[in-house]
Amino acid sequence: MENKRTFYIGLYILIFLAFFSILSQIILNYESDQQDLFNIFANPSLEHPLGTDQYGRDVLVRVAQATQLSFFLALITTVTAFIPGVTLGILAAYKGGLTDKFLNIICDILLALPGLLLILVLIAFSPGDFLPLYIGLALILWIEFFKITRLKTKSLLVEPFVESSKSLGFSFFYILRKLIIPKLLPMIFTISTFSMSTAIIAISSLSAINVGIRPPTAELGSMIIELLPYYEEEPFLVLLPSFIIFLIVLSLQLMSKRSVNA
Amino acid sequence: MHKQLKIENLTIYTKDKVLVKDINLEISTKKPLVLLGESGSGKSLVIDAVMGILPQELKVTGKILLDSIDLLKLSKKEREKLWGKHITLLPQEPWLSLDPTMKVIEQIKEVRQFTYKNNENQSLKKSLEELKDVKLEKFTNSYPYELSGGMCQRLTIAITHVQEGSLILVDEPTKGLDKKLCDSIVDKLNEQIKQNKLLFVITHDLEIARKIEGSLGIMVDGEIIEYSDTKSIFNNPQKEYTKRLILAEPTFWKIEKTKPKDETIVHIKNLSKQFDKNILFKKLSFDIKKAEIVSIVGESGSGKSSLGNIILEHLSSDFGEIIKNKNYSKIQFQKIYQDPPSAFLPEQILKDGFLDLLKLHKIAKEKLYSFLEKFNLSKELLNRTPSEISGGELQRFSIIRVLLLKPIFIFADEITSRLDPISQKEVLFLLKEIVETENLSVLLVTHDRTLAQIISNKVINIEEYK
Amino acid sequence: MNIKKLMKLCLIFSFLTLSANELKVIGPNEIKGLEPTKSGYIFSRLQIAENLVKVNDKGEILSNLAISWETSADELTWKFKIRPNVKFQDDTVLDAQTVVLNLTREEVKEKSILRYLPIEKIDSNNDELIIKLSSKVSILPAYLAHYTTLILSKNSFENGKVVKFIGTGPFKITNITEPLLIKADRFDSWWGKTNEVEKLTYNAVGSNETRALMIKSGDADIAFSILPISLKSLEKNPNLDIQTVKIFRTRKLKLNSEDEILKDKNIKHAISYAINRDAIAKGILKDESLAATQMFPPELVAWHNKNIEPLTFNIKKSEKLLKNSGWEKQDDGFLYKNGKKLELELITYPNWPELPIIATVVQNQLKQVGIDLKISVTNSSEVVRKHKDNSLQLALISKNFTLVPNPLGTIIEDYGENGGDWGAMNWKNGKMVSDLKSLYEKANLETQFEISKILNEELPSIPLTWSSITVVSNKKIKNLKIDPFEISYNLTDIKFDK
Amino acid sequence: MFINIFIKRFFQVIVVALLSSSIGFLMMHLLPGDIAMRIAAGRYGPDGLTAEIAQSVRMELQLNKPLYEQYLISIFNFLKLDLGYSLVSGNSVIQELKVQLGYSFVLALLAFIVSLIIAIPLGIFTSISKYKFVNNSVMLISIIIRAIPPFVLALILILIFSIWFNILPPAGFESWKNFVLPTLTLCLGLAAVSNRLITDSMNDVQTYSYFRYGRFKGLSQNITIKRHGIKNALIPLISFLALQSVYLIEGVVVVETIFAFPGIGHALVHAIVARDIPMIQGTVLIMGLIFVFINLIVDILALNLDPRLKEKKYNGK
Repeated sequence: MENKRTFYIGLYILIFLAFFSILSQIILNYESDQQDLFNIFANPSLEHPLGTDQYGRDVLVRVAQATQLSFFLALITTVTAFIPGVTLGILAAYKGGLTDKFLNIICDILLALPGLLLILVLIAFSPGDFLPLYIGLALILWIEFFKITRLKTKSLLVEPFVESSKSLGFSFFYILRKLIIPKLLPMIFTISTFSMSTAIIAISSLSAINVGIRPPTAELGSMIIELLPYYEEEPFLVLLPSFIIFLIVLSLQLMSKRSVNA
Repeated sequence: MHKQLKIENLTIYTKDKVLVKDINLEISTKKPLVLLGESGSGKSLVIDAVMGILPQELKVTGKILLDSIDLLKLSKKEREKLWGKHITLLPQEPWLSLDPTMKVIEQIKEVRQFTYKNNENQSLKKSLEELKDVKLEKFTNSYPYELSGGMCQRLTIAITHVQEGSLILVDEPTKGLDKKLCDSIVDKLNEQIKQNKLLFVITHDLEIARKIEGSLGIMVDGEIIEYSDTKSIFNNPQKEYTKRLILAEPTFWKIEKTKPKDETIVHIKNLSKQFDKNILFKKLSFDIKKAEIVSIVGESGSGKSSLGNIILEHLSSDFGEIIKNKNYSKIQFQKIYQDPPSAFLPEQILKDGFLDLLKLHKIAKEKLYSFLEKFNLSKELLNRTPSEISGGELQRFSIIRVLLLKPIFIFADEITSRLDPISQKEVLFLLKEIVETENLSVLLVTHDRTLAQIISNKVINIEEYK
Repeated sequence: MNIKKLMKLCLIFSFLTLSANELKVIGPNEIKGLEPTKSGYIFSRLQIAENLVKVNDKGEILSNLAISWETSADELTWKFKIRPNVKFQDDTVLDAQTVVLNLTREEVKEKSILRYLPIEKIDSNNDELIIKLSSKVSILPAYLAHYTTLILSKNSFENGKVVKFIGTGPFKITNITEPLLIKADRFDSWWGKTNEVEKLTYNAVGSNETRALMIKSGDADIAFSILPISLKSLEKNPNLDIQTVKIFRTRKLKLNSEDEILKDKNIKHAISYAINRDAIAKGILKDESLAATQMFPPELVAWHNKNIEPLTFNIKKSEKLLKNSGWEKQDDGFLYKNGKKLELELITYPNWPELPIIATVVQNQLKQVGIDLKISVTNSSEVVRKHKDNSLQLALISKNFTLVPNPLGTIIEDYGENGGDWGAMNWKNGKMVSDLKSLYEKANLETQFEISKILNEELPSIPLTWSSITVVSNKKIKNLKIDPFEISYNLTDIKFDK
Repeated sequence: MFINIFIKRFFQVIVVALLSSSIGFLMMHLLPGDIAMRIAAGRYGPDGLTAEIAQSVRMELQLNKPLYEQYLISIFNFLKLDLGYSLVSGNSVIQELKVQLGYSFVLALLAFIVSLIIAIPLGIFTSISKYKFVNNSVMLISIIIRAIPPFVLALILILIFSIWFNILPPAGFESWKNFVLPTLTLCLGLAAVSNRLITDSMNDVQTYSYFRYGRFKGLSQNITIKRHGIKNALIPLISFLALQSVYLIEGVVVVETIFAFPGIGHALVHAIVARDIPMIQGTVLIMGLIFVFINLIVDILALNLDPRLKEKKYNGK
């Protein structure tokens, strides 16, 4: 009961953010880095519903694009992580033996370093680019999908249903379709939401310490840092992107129903 | 010392359902009470009500009188004060009730030390005596995981004993334990009766009920349908259900053994299997003939199921050979499982699973329907999920499922151990009937030796092959 | 071990309150080691070590550790008389031999500013330093003001490397935590006049915001290099003084004059006309006077030529020039010639945070006239590499003309015969070469103005803005003088307001 | 079982060492651009960088040698535990790490301890307390703190304590006051997660048969919690502590950068920006080793707390 309610609260926040992000971009046809140096920190107007920033760029469009960027980058990394994670997890559980051992060793190797460290190391190859950030995140996130899928599939495979289906003549894909995938789905969803919130925090934190995505690309973390010097005159502009990160992460965590990444 | 526990008009109900309906029971010294019923019959609620640990959302009316005190009128705090000193609980599945991170001696010592506020030395001395009494003196510094199920049971009995409570509540004492241990448990319980304790046992085990002499209550769906002296119920049951229940004990079965044909279906020679260093069996040799029922008996974990799985090639053997009759295909060697719900998809209605099977093997629907009729199952049941029908019904469905494939051999792995005695009888009678009509061979795995002797042509005690 | 020390440190500092004459300075630069070639500018600014000569606001060379100098008749031999009775912070005495030891170290020879000079030999004679050249360099003393030629005690070196930083300056290092912290005490045996600052702390704080926060909260007394973005909120604070001083640094577009598109001089000028420098100066640098009309700012009096046509913003002219060169605007708003789009790649680097921003402004402005500019923000070394392998089109860079206090050194390096890593690329002008050559031998104002003129007409690189630095200090700090050459923080002039 | 733990962790140590050394070498040769020029830019800044100075760097660091030779040198040096010299400062990497490690260690340890001081009593309290309002508010606050990225939390704390109240410095590291905000940033995040976990774990334990049986034996609520609750609740927490070490290592990187705190995380970010490869190598190695070491301690702790593990085959995190 409780879980369901928090799930829907999370979902509604997310839908609201999506609408906000898409609509404001449709209505205001600016580019996020279109400057107007003679119109700095303009007050909200019809033209700029949330005013402009330190370079006369439209705040609403930048926030909307940054939201979209964070969200989609997080989504892509999560999808990139879960496809191999789940596939290999099922494979390791089903095949067992050497395949299982080999995949586990790869995981152990990746786990030997804390996640952010691995991402930072990859970023070192090309700071400020999307690609290392994306690869790094996906490389970290797939492990959890793999581990949990493998464990869960293993526990499902010993269920008498699997043995009986096989001896009744059904193929493995029947078992996969009927038993394993339906049982994995809610779990995959939970990890996915959690992964996404991890990814969003990582992306914005890295941008905030100047090794993530670089300005002028609108990114929530770097926007906060860029606007920080103006916290006195324009507190709203600093708070807005912070608040949006907070909302996204909050909504995802509410939906994931988990307290820790385990 | 309390002399009597009297339950009067006890009713337990939720907002929309009555769980225990107006029951009256009485226990006095020398006259213990056994409440016999299947799981879900409400017997656990009765014991919880006496203990005072019913969930808050349940409402209770009636009286539970310990001598003259009505327990139901006491506050939660006052009831908790009775625990350990006046009311003692012998928990079911004792291995779950022992703290896994605490040494044996500590778990018994703490009762004297904290409940009775004895000093540490006294507590230790008394605890060691009790442990010696149940022959656990060598395990004082062990952890629960190092004890067997029976040893855990003895430990909780010792813990019960250091508590000087006059009312002892015993919750399913044989659940999860080997039948062999049954007698020693009954002995321990009877000892308590001799010490003038009030003993209240709930169980689903007819044997326990028979051996603890006093009063016996038969509980079905929240009601006591029969309540009298133990002896008189067993000798002269009044209610139809009670009669069937007593007759469902294998000893009372009237059954003729099948007549095996000459054709050998499975030939096993010098078979050996071990897990790590644990030898399951070695040099095991026997044949299974057509239309023969062969039973494998032995303790749980002794390798009975492994043997069947080796025959079906779910497991590999270490040594020896298995020759299966070449006239039959692999799919004609089938298995029926111990826990029927686990062999079905929990959310799927039965019909869908059966349709998949019919489609896969191109079997006509009529065949399924004719089996249903034969097995006394209504077509309506097909529209339900496994959890919506009873265990006995579901086990019959699993038999139908394998019969559709025209099997020649069925490995029946403890197929009735999760069923109540009445269902057990029905399912096994059905199986025996099929063996004759379809000329099937059955390898029956069971821990119940009596049952094995009664139904099968050949009984193999796997313990003899260690 | 370390943790114990740290705990002790914490304890000690928790009981210490700032005494009146303690000064805490914060700046953006991290200490990247003890070698003057790497971090000399920090030690120079904090006045821990000193040079043979120093520079005043006007760029005039004054005596310092050398009290006087003279050249031989052929101007190939220079003699510097070393100041007597100067003590290093380890109580050794400064002499000419020590100076020779400093200037002839392998590291200094290879990596200091001296490597640009045609030095034959460095030697000493009694109290004189003798430098023999193979060709005339009129501005030699200016090179000796550079931070890579700081003079250290002979005890500073081990195997030719600096292992301890011991200078002659008014402050003596007591503790360095690389890369963030220097602590120094007043060196009471300094040869100069006494000063009020007793204890000095330098904290490297990389982020501008943090520097602003620290000066605002009173956690620091002086903050160097505060970016314009932070000024608005600092101006309101009554406890703070803000000084902005022009420095001799120009942000410019370095371009490849042989590039397929850019070899057309019209295009260079069209780009220059399309850039609204006032908008950049006002919008980003918050100071309109920084819009560059030519390469050198007016403060560089000897080089700023008032009589040349200034670089201005003029879309019409820009469009006309582009049209003249055959570029036609098409429906997508971009220019095409022979079906090819006018597309240029600009690289820049984030060491100066405003550069990527200005790059996007330039991108926006060039789009107005139909030029499609692609920006790539990379490492500063890419400018040099792409210069070297000739793959560069445009680079937005920030270039200091007064690394050597006399801009001539840098100008020769950047716009001389072969162009320079941070200057002209594939560009050569005969007049320029001969002018620079004559200036190298003898200074001449007219020739200097002519150079400015050539740079404006030929546009081997396109100047965008000049620069300034802003220093914010607590009101209790008085008499803080900002050195436009960024050689010294002039801490010895500071008075405390009590 | 101890041997199993050591073997597994030793394997990880080797992996970490190999990983960081190969990463360093790979980076040298996969990085776009010219390595010598990058190093020169890092050392001398854009103002001091020229092609010619880059050439002298190339000679100095022997970057002109053939690849395999450089690789052998790097592996050989690594085997000698010689982590080399920072390309930027020229100091020995071990020397630099020593100083930075001390700062980070104190910071992380403080954060860890303070977080437990907050979380344990709060967690146990919420699991026993019957005041729904208190429990819900604790939970709500935990959720909110968890949803704030550490760097935003850091900025919020700076705004509150350094600007509005002006009682704590926003950056630096010399006085104890400098430790307050970074510690707070790290420990709030940690405490928000662990207090929830402690509550859950305590709640779980209280539903277990052995806990209830403790009550039925006649032990009071408090004694049962003491004897059967806390130890058993701690077991799942132990492995969670290992996870927190990851959070700490990651948090340290972010927090140190924001607070200009001279620890190992700050060093790593700078090394990455400047592409100071030996420093990256060294930092990654040290952080990885610390991570493995923490896990080792956690394994041993868990083994001591939970006797059942001694029996089972040791398998996993």
